[in-house]
Amino acid sequence: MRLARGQAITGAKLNIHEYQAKEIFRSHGVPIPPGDVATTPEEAESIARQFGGTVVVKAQVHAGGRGKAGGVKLAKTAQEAKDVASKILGMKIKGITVEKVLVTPAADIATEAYVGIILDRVSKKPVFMVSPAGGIEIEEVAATTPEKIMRLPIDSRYGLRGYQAMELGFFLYSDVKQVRAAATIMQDLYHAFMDSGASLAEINPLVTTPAGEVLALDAKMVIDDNELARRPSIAALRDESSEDPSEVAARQANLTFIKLDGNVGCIVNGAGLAMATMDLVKYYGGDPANFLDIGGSSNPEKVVSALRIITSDPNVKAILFNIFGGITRTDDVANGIVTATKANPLKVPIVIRLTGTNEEIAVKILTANGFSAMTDMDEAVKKAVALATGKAA
Amino acid sequence: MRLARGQAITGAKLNIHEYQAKEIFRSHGVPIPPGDVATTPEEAESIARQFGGTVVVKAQVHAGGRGKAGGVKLAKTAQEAKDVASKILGMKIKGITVEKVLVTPAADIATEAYVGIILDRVSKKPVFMVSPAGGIEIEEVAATTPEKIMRLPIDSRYGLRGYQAMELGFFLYSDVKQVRAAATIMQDLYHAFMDSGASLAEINPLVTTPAGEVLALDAKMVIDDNELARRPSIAALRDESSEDPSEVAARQANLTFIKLDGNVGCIVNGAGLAMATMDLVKYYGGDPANFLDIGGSSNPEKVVSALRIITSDPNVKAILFNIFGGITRTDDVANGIVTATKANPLKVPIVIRLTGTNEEIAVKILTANGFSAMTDMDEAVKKAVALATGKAA
Amino acid sequence: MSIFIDDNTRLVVQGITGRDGSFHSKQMMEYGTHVVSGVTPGKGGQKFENSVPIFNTVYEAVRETGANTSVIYVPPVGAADAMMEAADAGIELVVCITEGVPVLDMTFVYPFMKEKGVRLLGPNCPGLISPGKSKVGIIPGRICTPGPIGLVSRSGTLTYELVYQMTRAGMGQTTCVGIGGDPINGTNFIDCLSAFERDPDTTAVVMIGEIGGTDEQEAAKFVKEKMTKPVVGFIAGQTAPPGRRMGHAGAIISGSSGTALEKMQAFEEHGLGVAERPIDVVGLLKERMK
Amino acid sequence: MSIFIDDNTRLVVQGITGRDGSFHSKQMMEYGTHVVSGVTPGKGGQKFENSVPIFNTVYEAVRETGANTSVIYVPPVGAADAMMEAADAGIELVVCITEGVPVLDMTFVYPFMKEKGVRLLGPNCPGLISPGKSKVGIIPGRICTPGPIGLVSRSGTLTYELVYQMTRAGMGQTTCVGIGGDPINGTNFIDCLSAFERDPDTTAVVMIGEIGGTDEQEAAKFVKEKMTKPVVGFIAGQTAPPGRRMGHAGAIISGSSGTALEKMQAFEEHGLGVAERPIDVVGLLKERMK
Repeated sequence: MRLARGQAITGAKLNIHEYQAKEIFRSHGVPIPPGDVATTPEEAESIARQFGGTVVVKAQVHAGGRGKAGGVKLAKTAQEAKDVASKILGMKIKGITVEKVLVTPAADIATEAYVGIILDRVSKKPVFMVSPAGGIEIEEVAATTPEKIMRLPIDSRYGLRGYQAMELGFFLYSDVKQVRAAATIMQDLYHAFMDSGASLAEINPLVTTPAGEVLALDAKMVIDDNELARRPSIAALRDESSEDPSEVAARQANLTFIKLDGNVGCIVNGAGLAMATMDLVKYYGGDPANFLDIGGSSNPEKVVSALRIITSDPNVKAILFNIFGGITRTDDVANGIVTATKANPLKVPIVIRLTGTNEEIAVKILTANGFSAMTDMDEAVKKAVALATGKAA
Repeated sequence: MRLARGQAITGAKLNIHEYQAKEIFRSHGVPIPPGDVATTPEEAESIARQFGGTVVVKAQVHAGGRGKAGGVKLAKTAQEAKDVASKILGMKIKGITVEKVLVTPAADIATEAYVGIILDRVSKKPVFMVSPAGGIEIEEVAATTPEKIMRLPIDSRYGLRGYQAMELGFFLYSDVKQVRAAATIMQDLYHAFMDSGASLAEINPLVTTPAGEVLALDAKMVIDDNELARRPSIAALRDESSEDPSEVAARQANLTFIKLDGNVGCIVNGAGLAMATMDLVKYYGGDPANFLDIGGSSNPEKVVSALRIITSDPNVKAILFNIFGGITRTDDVANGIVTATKANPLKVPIVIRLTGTNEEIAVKILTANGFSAMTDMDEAVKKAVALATGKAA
Repeated sequence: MSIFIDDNTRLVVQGITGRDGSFHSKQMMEYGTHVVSGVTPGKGGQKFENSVPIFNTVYEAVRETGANTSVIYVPPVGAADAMMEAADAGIELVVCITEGVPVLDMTFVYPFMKEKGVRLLGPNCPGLISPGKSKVGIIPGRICTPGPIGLVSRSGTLTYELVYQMTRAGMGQTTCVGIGGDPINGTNFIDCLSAFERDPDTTAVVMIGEIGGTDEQEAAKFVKEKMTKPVVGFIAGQTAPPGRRMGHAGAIISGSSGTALEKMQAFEEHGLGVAERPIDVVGLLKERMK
Repeated sequence: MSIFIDDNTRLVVQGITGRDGSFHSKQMMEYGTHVVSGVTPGKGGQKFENSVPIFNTVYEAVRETGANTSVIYVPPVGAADAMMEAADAGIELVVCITEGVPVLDMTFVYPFMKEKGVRLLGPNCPGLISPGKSKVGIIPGRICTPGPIGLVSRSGTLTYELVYQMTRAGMGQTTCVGIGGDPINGTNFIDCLSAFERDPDTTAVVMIGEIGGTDEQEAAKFVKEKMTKPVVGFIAGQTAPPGRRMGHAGAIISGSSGTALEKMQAFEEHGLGVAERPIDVVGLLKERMK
């Protein structure tokens, strides 16, 4: 069975925290045990005391494998909750510092299942993936026991139909009451997914209790960035403290930026050209320090912001501009370079390749300000790599 | 242009009052001036005093042509509102007594348009009908200036799309602000229509004020009876005081019944057979007193209720049963007849035709109780007409 | 021959354990219909009448029993889903008996069926019967007899009445189809007329209409333009008052449109036999089949 | 010859009075494209550049000016509606330039286009150009030159780069098509490849892919099975980290799927020329066109 996740439309969109996803799911009717967020061990203690009994303390970070990393712990008493929280708060999971924990009463668990919806590029539809083997990452189930996953594409014009929800329920349970409860949860989850503009919505695990209840114990949701303009309440869920500061700055400057670990800082217009530029850096023996697309409309300010972000990375040993002017006016880019470097003189060498719209003007501006400009992409990349690695081009 | 109304799926479903429809429209965002319902002239006076200024007093009845019938009046003062209300309350419009009036501030009107949605059987879709010639019945516009009506079928899988709402708006207005306001109202109305399980939703007139605002001054809504089971809040809007008591009784007994003015009471199983029976009564010179379908499952109680309803009509001079037993068991019908006539002996002659399931048992039951039974529909109808009209069969 | 159903029909009954579903399943089995499976969510694994396997979903029923036709006896609120489930599971002919399906639901079901290329009969219909071969739905088998007449109708008991009169007069049927009384249904007169026209065993057709809509008018045009076989028509509702729904959700005269008179005139105009009374159908058939 | 657009293309510009719409409308007009009308709700009756009539709706634009192709420069939130409006109005080819269209919107738009039988290019695409004939979108006209190569790409500026290198090397183009970087788009590689295969003037094709999805892999299979003309491929994103969206909404490696390596291997396997660097495309083309 093909694992839909490989085709899922997810990733660098808006991740929201478990407690936020739970709030959204709950508002759509999904049965979820109560819970509260703590930012200090003391808060965790007081929340645990309010609930009484055993609680679970869970790190709120945008990273899979929290459990394995020690970010999820049981606590039998309020004091224990405080101790556990003090260990989890501040720890790093996949490079991200834990700033918040969710404290929630521990549930008695009879079975654990997985329920998820992803946006699938092959079927061009939201696709349900459910598995009776829950509690572990679905990728693992897909790798080891793919027959335990049911995939069901949903035609959003008709919505999730009742019979489909029942089919999904029957894949998880045999008791018809639990099937019906699960079917209702599928509907609620689907509505949460659609109403939030999500590209992923996940309950893992969906548990049954010894008494036969069906409950969602965890919640995950990823939102399509393109939905945020029309969904301000969802956009407000963004937690910038859990993101890389340089990526936050880039977003605020309307740049598409992804930080990497290399030595050649790349500033390019267009996503495809940016990737091709990075690949060429690698081809010639360098390592790209980032993906950065200044986009189509190239006002000089964007270039200034881009340079500020790139130069703040101490790994960057050379900067490479690769601009193919179509909508982008190369003279705007040239002006941006001049402005930025006047305000903050560069400490690393810069290679500028530009061609296309207003190329002649751009070259004049650059030359007048002591920069040289190239027109060939291949040559420019070779030169930037040589400068970054200290080898002759 | 074909008038969609001729194909509209409307009629003997749940009609709700103007003030109820307005409440629904308002809850979906349609801009509607405030208003309150009065059942006495004094209440009308006090509502008018609260609003201040000129008000409109409008009869709340399920009948078109209220205005022409004198059911809608302006009142410049609270005292005048009281006087007007005392005239309208209790008046009969198309045979229905006015029990309630809606009192609402009078609006300054620059233009009047018509906006409606009907469920159309030909396109099998909800269809918008809009016209800049509002304030009069749309049938009249269709008859005289059909080019002033725009029809737009909506594929409910995709919903009313923004561009369609704009197209409708542009048919009504040229000022783009008013077009956008109207487009938003179309969206709100569409959602009200779909969310209520309506077969008709109408704003007539949709007005513009001299200041350029777009407002809905009247509201009408008809609900598909089949939706009521899953929409209890809509079902609760039914006002039985505004319906014929015999039809209310029939509905409570799960009978489909429509009162007419003839002399032959008809009790039939199946809608098509019931109509054919009525037609045959007419063909042989009688007049059907009603349409009555006892439906498929023929428990004796239904027959008892049917007989009670039919015999309460003083115009009925003969009763005709026409039962073709398929699912319907004819012995059940026979038992019902026996029970009902024992409790309330008939004052008019009865003709019983039955054939099909358990026919032999039915005939035995009837014969044992002094009734005779026929098997031929044509003969039975002839006989019933002869008995009702006093002519020999 | 016959239309839509025959000896190869393998039927799954949706709602087989309900009151109506179980009653009519037995009737169909007695008539000889191949009832291969039933569906009732939660009763998967059980058997109906100790012989017919029950499944939780239509998908399973199709996979396990090769059903190609489904008949639906579920409550109105679940009917839209039942129809779509059947189509989604690969059923070729879906017959929905359920009455009272919300019409707005049908604005989704109808295009779904078209997209899947599935024939839907109903909702709110009595189903169909190919006498001596198969019966799907609720038309009483004993009033029918094999023969050369095709019958298509918007009504239930009125169909029985006419079939009964035909059978008594010695005129058997290839297939009797009830297309249902709802305003939005899956199969219309023209669909059935063209199937009868193609069916070599059908030599004449009876069409039973009623007030509301313009399907009969369009069907009459079709008869004139595309059919070689004689067609006799009857319309119920000459005495129906305008604006009132006569039992069937679709049986309503709106404005001046959809009247019985209008439809009978269309029949006349396009050369169909027009029966004034139900009893006239037999005579007209005999006349036209000479 | 060319694919999708040519001298018969009659273009309506949706969002003609906006910043991007007006800029590119002028560019297209200068290039010689027949820009017959524009649409901006509320500006109906005005003229763009004193010559192109503006309408309130696409329906009017089609009716009044016979437009058969539309290009969309409206903001993301209105783009789904703009695409559907064009299709509904009878446009045959819809080119959506807009970037940032919510993907869920496309789950409605895509089947709508299929139902209407309308070709959609994009969203988030640079459009297409048939050098010397017509240009629809934003590909700079001066970097192209007529010739025998067809080009199809998921990217914008990378396309310009390659077209530029081809033009410099004297290899002109029949049509350059940007299918767009979004995960759900209207036209895919195979659609374009089969059009190029049918186009008598195209003798070789360049296909520019990137990470994410499996369209390139399927296209490679198509090339092997169905195409007679040589195809040279390039994939951007060899250095892209998994799980991050590389600018384009569709450019993301999920798990082990959608990598550049996987795609390049598929090209190799199915006999396509595989360019390691953009500059290699020209050499490979020359080699394969011998």
